[in-house]
Amino acid sequence: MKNFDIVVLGGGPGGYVAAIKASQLGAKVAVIEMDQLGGVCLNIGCIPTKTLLRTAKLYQDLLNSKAFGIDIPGMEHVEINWENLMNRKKTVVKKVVGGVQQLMKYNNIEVINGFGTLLDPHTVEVNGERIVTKNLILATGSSVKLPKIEGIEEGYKQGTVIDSTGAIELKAHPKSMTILGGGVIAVEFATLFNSLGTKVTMLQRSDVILKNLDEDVRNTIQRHLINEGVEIITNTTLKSISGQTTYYESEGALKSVKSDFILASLGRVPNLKGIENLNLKVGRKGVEVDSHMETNVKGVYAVGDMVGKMMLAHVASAEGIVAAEAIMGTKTKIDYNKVPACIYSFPEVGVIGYSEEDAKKAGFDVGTSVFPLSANGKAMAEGETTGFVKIVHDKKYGEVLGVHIVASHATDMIAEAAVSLELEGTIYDLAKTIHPHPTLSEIVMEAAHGAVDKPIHIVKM
Amino acid sequence: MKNFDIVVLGGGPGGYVAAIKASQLGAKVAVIEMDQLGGVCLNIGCIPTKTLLRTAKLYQDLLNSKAFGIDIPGMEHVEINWENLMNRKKTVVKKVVGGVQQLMKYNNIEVINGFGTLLDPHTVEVNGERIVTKNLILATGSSVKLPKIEGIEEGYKQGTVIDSTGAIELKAHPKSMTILGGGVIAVEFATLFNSLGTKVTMLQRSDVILKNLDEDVRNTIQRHLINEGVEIITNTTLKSISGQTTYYESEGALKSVKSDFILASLGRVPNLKGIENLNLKVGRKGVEVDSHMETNVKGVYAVGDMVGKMMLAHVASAEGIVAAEAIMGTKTKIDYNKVPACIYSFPEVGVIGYSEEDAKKAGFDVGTSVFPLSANGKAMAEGETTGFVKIVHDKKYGEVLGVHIVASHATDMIAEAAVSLELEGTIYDLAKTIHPHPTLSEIVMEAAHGAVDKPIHIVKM
Amino acid sequence: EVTQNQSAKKILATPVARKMAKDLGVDIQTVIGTGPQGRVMKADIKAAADHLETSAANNL
Ligand SMILES: Cc1cc2nc3c(=O)[nH]c(=O)nc-3n(C[C@H](O)[C@H](O)[C@H](O)COP(=O)(O)OP(=O)(O)OC[C@H]3O[C@@H](n4cnc5c(N)ncnc54)[C@H](O)[C@@H]3O)c2cc1C
Ligand SMILES: Cc1cc2nc3c(=O)[nH]c(=O)nc-3n(C[C@H](O)[C@H](O)[C@H](O)COP(=O)(O)OP(=O)(O)OC[C@H]3O[C@@H](n4cnc5c(N)ncnc54)[C@H](O)[C@@H]3O)c2cc1C
Repeated sequence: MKNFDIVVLGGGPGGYVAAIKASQLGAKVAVIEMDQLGGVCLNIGCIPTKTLLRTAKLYQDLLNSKAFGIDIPGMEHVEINWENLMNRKKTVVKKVVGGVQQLMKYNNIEVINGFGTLLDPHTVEVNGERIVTKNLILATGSSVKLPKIEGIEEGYKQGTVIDSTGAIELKAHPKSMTILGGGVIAVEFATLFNSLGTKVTMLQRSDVILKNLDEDVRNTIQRHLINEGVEIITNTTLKSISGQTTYYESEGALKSVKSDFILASLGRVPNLKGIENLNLKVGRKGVEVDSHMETNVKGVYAVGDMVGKMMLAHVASAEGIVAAEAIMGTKTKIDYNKVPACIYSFPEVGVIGYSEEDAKKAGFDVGTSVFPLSANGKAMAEGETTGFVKIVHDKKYGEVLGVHIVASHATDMIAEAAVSLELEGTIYDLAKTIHPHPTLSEIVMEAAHGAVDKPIHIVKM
Repeated sequence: MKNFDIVVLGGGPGGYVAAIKASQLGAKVAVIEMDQLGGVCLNIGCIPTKTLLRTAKLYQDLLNSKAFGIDIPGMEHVEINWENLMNRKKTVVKKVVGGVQQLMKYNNIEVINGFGTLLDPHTVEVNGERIVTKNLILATGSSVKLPKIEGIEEGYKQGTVIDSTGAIELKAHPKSMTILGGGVIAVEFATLFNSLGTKVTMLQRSDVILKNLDEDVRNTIQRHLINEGVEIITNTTLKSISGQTTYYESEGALKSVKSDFILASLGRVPNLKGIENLNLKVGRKGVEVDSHMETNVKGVYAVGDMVGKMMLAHVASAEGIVAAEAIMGTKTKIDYNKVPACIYSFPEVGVIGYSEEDAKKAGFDVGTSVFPLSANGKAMAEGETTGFVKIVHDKKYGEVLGVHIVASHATDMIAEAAVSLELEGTIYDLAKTIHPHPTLSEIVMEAAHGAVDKPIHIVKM
Repeated sequence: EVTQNQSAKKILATPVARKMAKDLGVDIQTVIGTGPQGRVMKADIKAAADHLETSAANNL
């Protein structure tokens, strides 16, 4: 019978990173994965979507290239080669997944392919064999939740209703798409397909998209998507789906929208199969854990989407490290107010920490400062001036509580804010930090100047 | 007679920012500018070059678009529309310069157009009029230095020899260009013209380009430029120029290279005209100042390229703020080890702080950690995997001493390092900072993990 | 009186921790940091200030 210090159930960014860290710290580790290493993120999430978005951005820039001094004579014949696009996506995914396989080998981690069932906190059954372990790290991830709407199951079977996995594996360039939902993933798919020339309609239950984000951010992105041609219908109630048609109620009337595909992007649920015997405490979001990721069962840790604190790959990985360190004797923890989150829309969004609303609710003496990208020289040179940065700070000591960036490189820019929050930096420090010219990141310094006193490069406040 | 608290001589990024800050602090300020507000940076430096580079990058991506799943049928007919490109550049420059004009108005700063001559530390003559001021901020900038090479003056008059200003104002798409020099500006122009399809040859005196940068950085950029088709000839001695031909000595033999244009990029000298009467102390690099930018003459401050500490726009602006604050009663200063510098090559370069060599020379117990972009998921998704981050740290406390990034977004990514250095962050802090996935900035976290112990996503070290 | 070797000690502390220490009258040199590499964080100053308060109360 095989024997390990730690068995990790699930090989996504939560599980495989936990396994590497544990192995680096000296543990004998196995990972059980029923599908592909890399989990949702590398196979059907972060990586393939960003690969497709790269092409969408290039295509958008290319259609606009005359403004940049490039002449493409046969512009009307420029088109997406769907097969090449899908092949590139496959190649990239294969490469990153291959990378994880190598990492497992390099770190002497045994990878067992199969569905793992927990018999007790120390025994896993996989492919009919029993494996014994001192500790467990569960990282089973999450799956798409299809809402209960009349006709949705049927549509899903027929292939007109798709989820995010279906959306990245379409056989051909879709002409039109209805997106149910208005969260981060919905916005990324709206960006992707709209930029590729698909007619996109978003149906949203509440009156705004991205409702968990800072108001200024969600308004900017919503306005921008609409300007770019996405139809966003808010305050709707989904009624039924029939073939390619979605029926919904809006302003008291029954309406409908027809499109090649209906993309359901209405949330995800934790994967809890195979771990039933452990009798773990499960809350509204997922498996409950303490600040070191330990569940109510001693020696059993859970990380990532199945815990559901923030359904993000870097959270899963960070939690995986915390769990591995806890088992190996170092107690660390995550401050979830210091975790960045991104949207790969055009322009991108990068946020971290408190929104203005939340900071007020939390009782801080809140100050805010906004600086627009339209006053930034690099943004003008790039021809991408939609966006801004908003810094939320505590007036008492000037501590930076939250940073919200909308800009073409926001997903890389937010790292500056992450370091600032990690080191409990103040607006004075951000203002004093010399930022290179000309860069988009100068807007952070300007907003910090504005928080302290006045920005340099602004005409009216 | 006009009377001011502060007269600023020169309206570049050093001067105009000093003027805004001084005015914000309550001073009555005038700026004297003989040419255009914005100086070199906005009119013929940072902004126009980055505008042209934006097109060059798009053109390069576009030529490579098949790999990204985009078919351009008439690819062989795709071409740069030089006139549109130049017009876009003009429009962008006009906009940013217009922005500075507005800023002057909004901040009640009087702009006087003309060449200013200092009669004494309190009297400036401009357009035949005398202006009186309590304090002076000199920000006259720098100009191109043409080296003494036989035939270069003649070539310059004829237009075959050009400087950076000539290079951004060419009438047509050049077929070939010889670049004399291997500094930052030379590398940016090599990137620009090579990407646009011009045959570029760089003649370099020493055995490397970018000789002030960390060794790993300059080697990567040099190798990459060569791979992209730039011919780099090192260890040369320039002999003479005749028409379109440059004669040089290399390996003991006289050789020559012929091209449409010869771009001289061999350094800049401080502008010291008009200030002769002040008898300022001038050193090897420019006007000498103390840490608050005050010259040897009380009440006379100097900032920017004319001081020559680091010939960068953001340094000029930061120095301008220091000078304005000093005059208005707050003594601040700049730590030049915490100033980022960028190269807008493809991939970009962003560096800050000590190089490995310099840190060792300075006596630190130096540790380094490198993480390659080729192991980063976002870089793979983008198809831009050339690059790395190198963190130089002091082993004693783990303090981050220098960060050197080569990556497509390095110029925005270096802000993270700037904040980290400003806050005296350690490798432990950088490793603990959760970076969003998938982003290029994750390489910083990985390298920090590597400095502390081991990176997660690396197979061999 | 501040002793020489104490003030020479290099303290890793966050900007907010420094401000808060000054504000609450906590001697940052005496605080053990719980941040990375022993960096003094604002929570450490808060704890130290609370401790000062309780010990002051106990002395009454
Ligand atoms: C379209 C899309 C785009 C996304 N984009 C981003 C993004 O840009 N950035 C970001 O941070 N996040 C993104 N996410 C979210 C991200 O993918 C998840 O947060 C992340 O994958 C969670 O990691 P995990 O390890 O917890 O779970 P998962 O990645 O779901 O991995 C769980 C693994 O466990 C395996 N497993 C489950 N049960 C068992 C069992 N009993 N036995 C064996 N194996 C089992 C599964 O096969 C799976 O491989 C995206 C998600 C989607 C759907
Ligand atoms: C091609 C090129 C690209 C560059 N790219 C970058 C970059 O990307 N990033 C970066 O940080 N730096 C860059 N630089 C450097 C940057 O432009 C300079 O560091 C910056 O402009 C210096 O600012 P300054 O205010 O000191 O001087 P300047 O910008 O040179 O301004 C001085 C001003 O003073 C005026 N003046 C001079 N004497 C008098 C007088 N007696 N009376 C009245 N007016 C006077 C001049 O007309 C001028 O407008 C680049 C430079 C070049 C040449």
